[in-house]
Amino acid sequence: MSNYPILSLLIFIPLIGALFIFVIRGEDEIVKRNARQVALWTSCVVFALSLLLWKNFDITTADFQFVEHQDWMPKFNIAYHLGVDGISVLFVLLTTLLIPICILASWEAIQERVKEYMIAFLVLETMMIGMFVALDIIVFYIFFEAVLLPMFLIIGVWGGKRRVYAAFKLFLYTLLGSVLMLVAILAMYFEAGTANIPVLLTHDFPASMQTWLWLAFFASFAVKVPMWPVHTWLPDAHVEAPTAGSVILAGVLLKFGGYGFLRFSLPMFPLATADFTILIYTLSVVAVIYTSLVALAQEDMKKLIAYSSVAHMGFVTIGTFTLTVQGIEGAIYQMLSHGIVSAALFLIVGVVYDRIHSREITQYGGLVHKMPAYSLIFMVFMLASVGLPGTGGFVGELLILVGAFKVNSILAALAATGVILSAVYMLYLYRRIIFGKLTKDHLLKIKDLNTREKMVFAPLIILIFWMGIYPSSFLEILHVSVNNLIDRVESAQAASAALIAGR
Amino acid sequence: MTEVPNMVPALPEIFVAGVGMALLMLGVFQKVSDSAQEIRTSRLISRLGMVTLVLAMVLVAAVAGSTMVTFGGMFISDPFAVFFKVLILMASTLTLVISQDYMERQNISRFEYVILIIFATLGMMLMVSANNLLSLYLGLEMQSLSLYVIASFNRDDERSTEAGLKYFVLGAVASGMLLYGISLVYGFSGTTDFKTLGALFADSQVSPPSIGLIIGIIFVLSGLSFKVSAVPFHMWTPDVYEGAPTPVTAFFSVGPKIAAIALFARVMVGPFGDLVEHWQQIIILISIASMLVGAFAAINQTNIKRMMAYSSIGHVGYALTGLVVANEAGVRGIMIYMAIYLFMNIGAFACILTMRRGDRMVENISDLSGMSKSHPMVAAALAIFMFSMAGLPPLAGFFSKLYIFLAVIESKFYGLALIAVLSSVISAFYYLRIVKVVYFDEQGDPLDKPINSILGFVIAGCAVIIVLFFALPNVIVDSASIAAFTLFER
Amino acid sequence: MIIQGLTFYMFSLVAITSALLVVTSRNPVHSVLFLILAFFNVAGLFVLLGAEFLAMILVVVYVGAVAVLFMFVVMMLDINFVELRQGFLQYLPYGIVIGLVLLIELVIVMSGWQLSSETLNVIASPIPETKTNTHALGAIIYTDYIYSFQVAGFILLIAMIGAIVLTHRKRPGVRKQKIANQLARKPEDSLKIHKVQSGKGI
Amino acid sequence: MIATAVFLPLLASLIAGILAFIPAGKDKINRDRLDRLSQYVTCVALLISAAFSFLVFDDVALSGNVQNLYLFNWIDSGTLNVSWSLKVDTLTAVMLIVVTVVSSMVHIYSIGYMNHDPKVPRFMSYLSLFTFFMLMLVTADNLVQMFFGWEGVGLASYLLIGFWYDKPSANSAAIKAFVVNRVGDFAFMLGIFTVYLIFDTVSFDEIFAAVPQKANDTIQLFGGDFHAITIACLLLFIGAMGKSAQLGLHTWLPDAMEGPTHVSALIHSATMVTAGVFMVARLSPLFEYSDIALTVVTIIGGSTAIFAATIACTQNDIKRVIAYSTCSQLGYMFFACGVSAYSAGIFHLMTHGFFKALLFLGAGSVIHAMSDEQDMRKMGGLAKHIKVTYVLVFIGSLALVGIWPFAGFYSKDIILEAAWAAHTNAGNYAFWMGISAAFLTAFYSWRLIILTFHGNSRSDETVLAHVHESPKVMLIPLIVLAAGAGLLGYIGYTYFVGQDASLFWGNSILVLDTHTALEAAHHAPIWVKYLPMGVGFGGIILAYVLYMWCPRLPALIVAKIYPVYSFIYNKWYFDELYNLLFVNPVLYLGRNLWKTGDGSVIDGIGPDGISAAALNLTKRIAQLQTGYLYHYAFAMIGGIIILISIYMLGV
Amino acid sequence: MFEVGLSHYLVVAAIIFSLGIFGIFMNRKNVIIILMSVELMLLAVNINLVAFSAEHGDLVGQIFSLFVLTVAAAEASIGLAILVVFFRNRGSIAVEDVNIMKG
Repeated sequence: MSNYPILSLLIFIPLIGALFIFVIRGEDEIVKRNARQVALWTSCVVFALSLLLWKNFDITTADFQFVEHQDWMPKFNIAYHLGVDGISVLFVLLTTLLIPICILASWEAIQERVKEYMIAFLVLETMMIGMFVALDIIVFYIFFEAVLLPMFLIIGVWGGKRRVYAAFKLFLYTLLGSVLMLVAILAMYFEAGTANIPVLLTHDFPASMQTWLWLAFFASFAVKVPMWPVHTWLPDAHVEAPTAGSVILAGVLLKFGGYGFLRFSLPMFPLATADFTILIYTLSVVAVIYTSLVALAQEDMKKLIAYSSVAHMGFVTIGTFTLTVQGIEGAIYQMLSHGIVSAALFLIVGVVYDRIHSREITQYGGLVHKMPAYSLIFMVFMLASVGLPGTGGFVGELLILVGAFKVNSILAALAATGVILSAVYMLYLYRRIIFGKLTKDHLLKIKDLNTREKMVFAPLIILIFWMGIYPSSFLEILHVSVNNLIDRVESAQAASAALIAGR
Repeated sequence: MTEVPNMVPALPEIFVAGVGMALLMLGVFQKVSDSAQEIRTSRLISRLGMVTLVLAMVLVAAVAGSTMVTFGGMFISDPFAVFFKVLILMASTLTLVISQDYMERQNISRFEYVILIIFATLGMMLMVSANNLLSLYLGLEMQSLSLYVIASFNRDDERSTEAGLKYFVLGAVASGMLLYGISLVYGFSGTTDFKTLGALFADSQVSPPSIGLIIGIIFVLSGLSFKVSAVPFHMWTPDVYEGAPTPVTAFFSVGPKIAAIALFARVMVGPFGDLVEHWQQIIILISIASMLVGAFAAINQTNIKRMMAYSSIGHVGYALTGLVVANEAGVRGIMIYMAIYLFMNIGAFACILTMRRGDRMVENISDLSGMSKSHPMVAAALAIFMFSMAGLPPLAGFFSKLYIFLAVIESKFYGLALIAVLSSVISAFYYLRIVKVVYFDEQGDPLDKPINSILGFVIAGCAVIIVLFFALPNVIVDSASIAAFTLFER
Repeated sequence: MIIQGLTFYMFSLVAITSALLVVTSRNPVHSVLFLILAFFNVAGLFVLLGAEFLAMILVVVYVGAVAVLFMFVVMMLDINFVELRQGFLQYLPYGIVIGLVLLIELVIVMSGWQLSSETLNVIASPIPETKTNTHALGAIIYTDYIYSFQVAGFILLIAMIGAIVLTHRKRPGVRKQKIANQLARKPEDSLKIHKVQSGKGI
Repeated sequence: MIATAVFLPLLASLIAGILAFIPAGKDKINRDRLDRLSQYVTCVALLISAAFSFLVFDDVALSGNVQNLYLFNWIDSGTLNVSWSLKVDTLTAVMLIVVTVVSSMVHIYSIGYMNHDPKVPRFMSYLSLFTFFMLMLVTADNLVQMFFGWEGVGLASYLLIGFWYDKPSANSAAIKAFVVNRVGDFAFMLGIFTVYLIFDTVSFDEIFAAVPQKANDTIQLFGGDFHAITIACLLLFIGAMGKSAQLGLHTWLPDAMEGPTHVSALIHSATMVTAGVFMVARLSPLFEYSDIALTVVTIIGGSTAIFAATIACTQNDIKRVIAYSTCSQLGYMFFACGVSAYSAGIFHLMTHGFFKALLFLGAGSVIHAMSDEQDMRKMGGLAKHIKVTYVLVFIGSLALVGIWPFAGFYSKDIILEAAWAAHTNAGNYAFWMGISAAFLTAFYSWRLIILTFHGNSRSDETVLAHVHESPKVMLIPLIVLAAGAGLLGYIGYTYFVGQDASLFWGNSILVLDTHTALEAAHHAPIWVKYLPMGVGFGGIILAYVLYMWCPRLPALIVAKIYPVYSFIYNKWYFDELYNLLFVNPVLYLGRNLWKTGDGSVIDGIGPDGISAAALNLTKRIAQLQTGYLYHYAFAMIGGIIILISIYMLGV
Repeated sequence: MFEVGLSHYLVVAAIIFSLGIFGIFMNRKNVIIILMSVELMLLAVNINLVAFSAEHGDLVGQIFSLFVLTVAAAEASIGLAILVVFFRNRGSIAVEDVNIMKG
């Protein structure tokens, strides 16, 4: 493996970019232009670097790769420790991909405080990448929670009418979850005597402790995912956030929860995981059905997509806790594809929002007459969201449901109803916005996508078909790590069962 | 004749005392026939005062390193004291730095202010070096009396004098209680010396201490709680913070608090360290109550100084959780906490000091609206301070809480830790509210520009420290570790 | 012994009663006077305990200075005290309950006082048998307790500065005697010699 | 060759799709050129594809060279290995022919039919895309890939039904089609999972190889123990029901008539709706091992046949009549499969594909002629205006009714005979239902012909003035299809169900030796053989009586049996029932869960409730701060007293 | 009964201390009374200290008491000074008037 500190570069290049933007001075217009350019190029460089990560990734080992280790707080045995394995590497790529897209999507939509906006996004990128690559649990927590800062500002400063409510709800909700996790992290730290994640992954925590730790982590991740019934921050946050904010929120932030379950809850607390699986299943199934129904009743496009995100993430949690290869790989895959699909859907909403400044579904109708390209792209992602075979959405859903079916057929059947409902609400949405006669006056002059917007969507479209038709290029990365994870959980559970049996 | 006591450990204090008196003389003999001269005098004294305090810091550093006891056991200089003295001197220096401009604008720029700050600082230094209940009491009173005066320093202002009056009356009650406690401790143990007391209770497991002694400790503890403004002895805090001149409030929120916390820690883990199971419950109660009151009461405040008062109550609650565990890790947590708290608070108050409109100071939270447009840098710094106080990584405020929680959880006080983190969520709400007003709200009447450059410098400095703490945490952590270690050395 | 007992009870009874009257009397002037009375009686208790010097200080410093200071302020501020009495009775029961609880707790603690044996070993400055109280205090206060003594001095200095800072006002229009000016005054400054011609007037 | 046949339509679709996005400017000629180009590209591609299909058919079905073309890996996770590969055996080859031929005819037809439509390239793109997905479906070598095609055709049908997106009814119909299909797909997916759970693979060949060993396995699913293969078959069959519009999941099909007529010809007669039958036939090795599943298939098929036929008798929309007829005919195919006469089912599938496409396209011609009028009550007397169409529709109807020597005679009769010959209760039920349905089929077919082409015109003058015969480009496909409808039965009989059947089908269809219905069908008594045609003639005569000779009679009968009539006319109230059971509750629930569940309960108790409580608490705590010194002192003293008391009482 | 021990003094001190506290929070009249109550508290402390000193035979108590007296005097002067400036601003020293700031 290369000796470059590639992960550190990924983390710090955006920060350097942010610093550059910070020192930009001069006339308003020039500042704006330079800030945008710097942000875009910085994030593109990061993306290019992250491709190196992909290229050099060794799919034959479950060990952490590109590891960096630097003493940080030696007194506490807390270190700046980074690395990726099959589970996390793709999330890094997802992040680095979405940030340039977000910046491009905000090119014209954001006209106020452009400098601060770009800084916020670059800082956000740093935090998100850091979270996925951290191998020290304290470092992980720092990145995990620090994400809230830029996100809070992005929603609050550049958001819609009820942005304050939404920003606070997002912030306090997620903070509440994560501080409980902090307590658990510290308890683990003292129990295991280290903050090193690879070591923690193999540490056997006492069964009773696992229960509490699991619950604390659950509090944090469930809010992030978000699982029913702690999902209500999401629609509000999505609706009020600027387009790019929603993209990141849906595209990456929600994955924190799923990633957290995979990285921590499952391997570190296998016994508690076994105990709580049924809880997760119940909540997830409720989430899938409940939020799908709720999505159906929405009048605001972003809210609808937000609720659909909850439903889709419900699949992810189901898949994660099936503890089958298909379930977990499906969950990761679903997160990746959802990251792209939901990001694209929010961008799609953003396109018309930029033109009409309304997200009310009733304000639209018949857009296909004026915006054929837009309609096509919307169609593609709508279908991907519905999980049509051939798109990325299908592969994840299929794998999750296969995994779930192996474990519990009723669960799979109930979850699969979400497949029907998602078709209903997405098609219904599409019909109300795109189809029909173009009768509304304010829509008569609406313009189709411009080149910049097409550039934004192009990579996403390519990716979503790629993921649907040749998923192996992503799945192969997962295999070894996922198998390793399952082995770990199963051996721990078996050992405990043997212990009980032997008693 | 008894020999002359060793003065070396107390050199910084002696220096400060001497220079303080010299400056007093210098000030008195300046010609002050009109206000311009008065301002000139106060500027001179203020600058000299800053120099004095910085030199004192150098002296403190010079005597650092070992544990020395002098003046018949009354005075101790150990790394613990040194650590806190540095913080206190920084707090005082920064206070003087940010005061001058404000005092001149308010027409209360008088050199006595500087003198009183210096003497208050001296009192605080004595407090952290106290090694006897008597020196404890005298240091405390020296500090308090100065503070009573500077609280009502704006003597023509109703609110300032009311603040002074409230602070004084309640402070007097508190020192009465403290004294009563001291008298009980003395009566039931026969000594006031910390070392002797510590030795006396070393085998408290064998012979349980008499109830009168514990009641005495509770009285002492209450008196100290007043000084750190812990619930239920906090009631003065919001009113005094609101009424006192803003730089004074800034000083109140850091200097005396740091000194009192230091004293608190020294008294509780030093002489009474072995009685921990007797007072632990009480500290737990106090710290929980402080955290909760600090979190809840601040939410609805409209005056930013008042909000900061409640915030400081909350912070004290967190710091005291470190005392609950009464071990090295806990004390280290407290020390780091207070160090970071110093910069957050001074920075925040420096931001508040920039709030002028039409050449009048404003202090309502709503007045901050639109600050992000008129003063983008100050706004950014204020947001940083607020996020940091809310305890969000990667800002320093997170680490301060982290070290405390590390200690608390290491000792398995999970319930306490839970309450602490939950109240931090609640308190995050009002910190965020400031950020919200600054960044999200529509701009009202713009605040005056430009801000005082010295103020800007302080703000920037504090912000940089807060933001970059994560890069070099070991500077503070290591010295705190050493200091905490020596405190437990018997 | 009995006399000692009787004196104790007399002093303490009067002290307690006057303390009660300090807090309850209508007129602040009366309060001050009762305070003085309480001080006197406590001084008596001090004498009983063998702390003659402190008894003297109490009378001289407290009665002579502090209480008189109080009296000054009371008279100076000249407040109308009659109408401020409202609401007192309303809170009285709570106050009495709280006061009584505290009192009971303290009394329980105090009456159960015992000196543990090891405590005796830690006496820092034993009362010498041979010297008078004042002499004994004087012997250690400038030596062992020099530190405290100096600090106490600073406290008094601060009190002085504080009091002056707060209350001292420059009053325009108030003529002050400036001795230096008086001394430096020369005849030329104030005297002007006119040659008055007779018969013309000035 | 196979790959070309399958992927050429996709390529054509993409090209047409790109053409749709080339800005033509204001110039109408430009636009026309692009339209033509897209039509030629797709038609040529389809014709090539069809030609290749014949080659493949020759190679595979006639020469017995079963092919399996591995393309590349698709999904690979644990033991779930799914690849993209094309499997062609006889069954597939037959389907390839049906699909590509009908599809290319429809493509050509649409050159004329869609002449005036502004979105031609888009339409052609959709059509080709549909064909591609259909080909993927039939060439799938595993269940997941089949599902890909399965959902893909659903998508394409959604697009095509909703092609006229200005019409709200078209949009609704499109959504309905997609969603109802999804309900079926839901079960299909569960079926796939069950199969995977049983066999640990989804590849057809591996499954079929493993079936005998697992024939008696049980599996625990949905909280109970089931015969593994039965439950898998039933789930898969529900999927088939959805796609093939069988009783219960049929409601989308009539509504789907909102799309362009030839779309219906393609999707709703010849190809997509038959996917279910194809699937059952393809999975015959699985279904054979589950008698229960076969019985269910039989009963559902028989019921659908009669159910749809009754409704067809009462409908007035020309396309809906044909749509219900399709539904009914699909029932025949299913009960054919149900009695293990898969080959008969496929045979009927093929013949039906041709004559039903013919009927649809004929109806399209009629509608085209009538300026988009679809209601038969406003037609009449068209025979003299559009003679060719009339003749072709007549041929199609004869084939549908099963009059010798048209294709339907061969295929339908063998199905009914097989049903009779099965000698099971279900078989008998299906037989009698089939006979009744045959009678009704004849009745409604002739009702359609009479109402449309005979009698006096009931349309208004302006429409009548425009009535014209369709252009050649529309008629040629009709003629080709008519040829198929006329001849295929005779040609195919021996291969599909006759002496050469076993050789012809090879391994592509499995029938256990114990299931002898098809064999026995050839030896059915004479009345069984002639009964279908007999009732067919009966139905025709009845239609003549009611609509030609005594036109007042229908109204009288309707009045007499009004409740029954309205029940049937309203499609047995299925839509209303579903609205009541599913649609309305879902909408109601959605709204209430949102407003009440999320808004009042979760937020009310959760974040909003907590924050309100916190604010309340805040106010109270702030109220404690009265500003009065004595209260502050009281708090301090109270505090210390409490601390002391705690200690004293606690110790 | 007439055997006067340490406890007696302590009880007297406790009573005076309680009276002082009672006076502080029951006072509605004026702030001066509160200051006097504080003096009462300190007086009680002094009694305690002196009594303990006598009991222990240790001068520390008396020294302490001495400093307490000193500080108390300083405190009184500061307190009265503050009171005076307050009175100048407000024209009243009624305890109930000391409440501009609250909440």
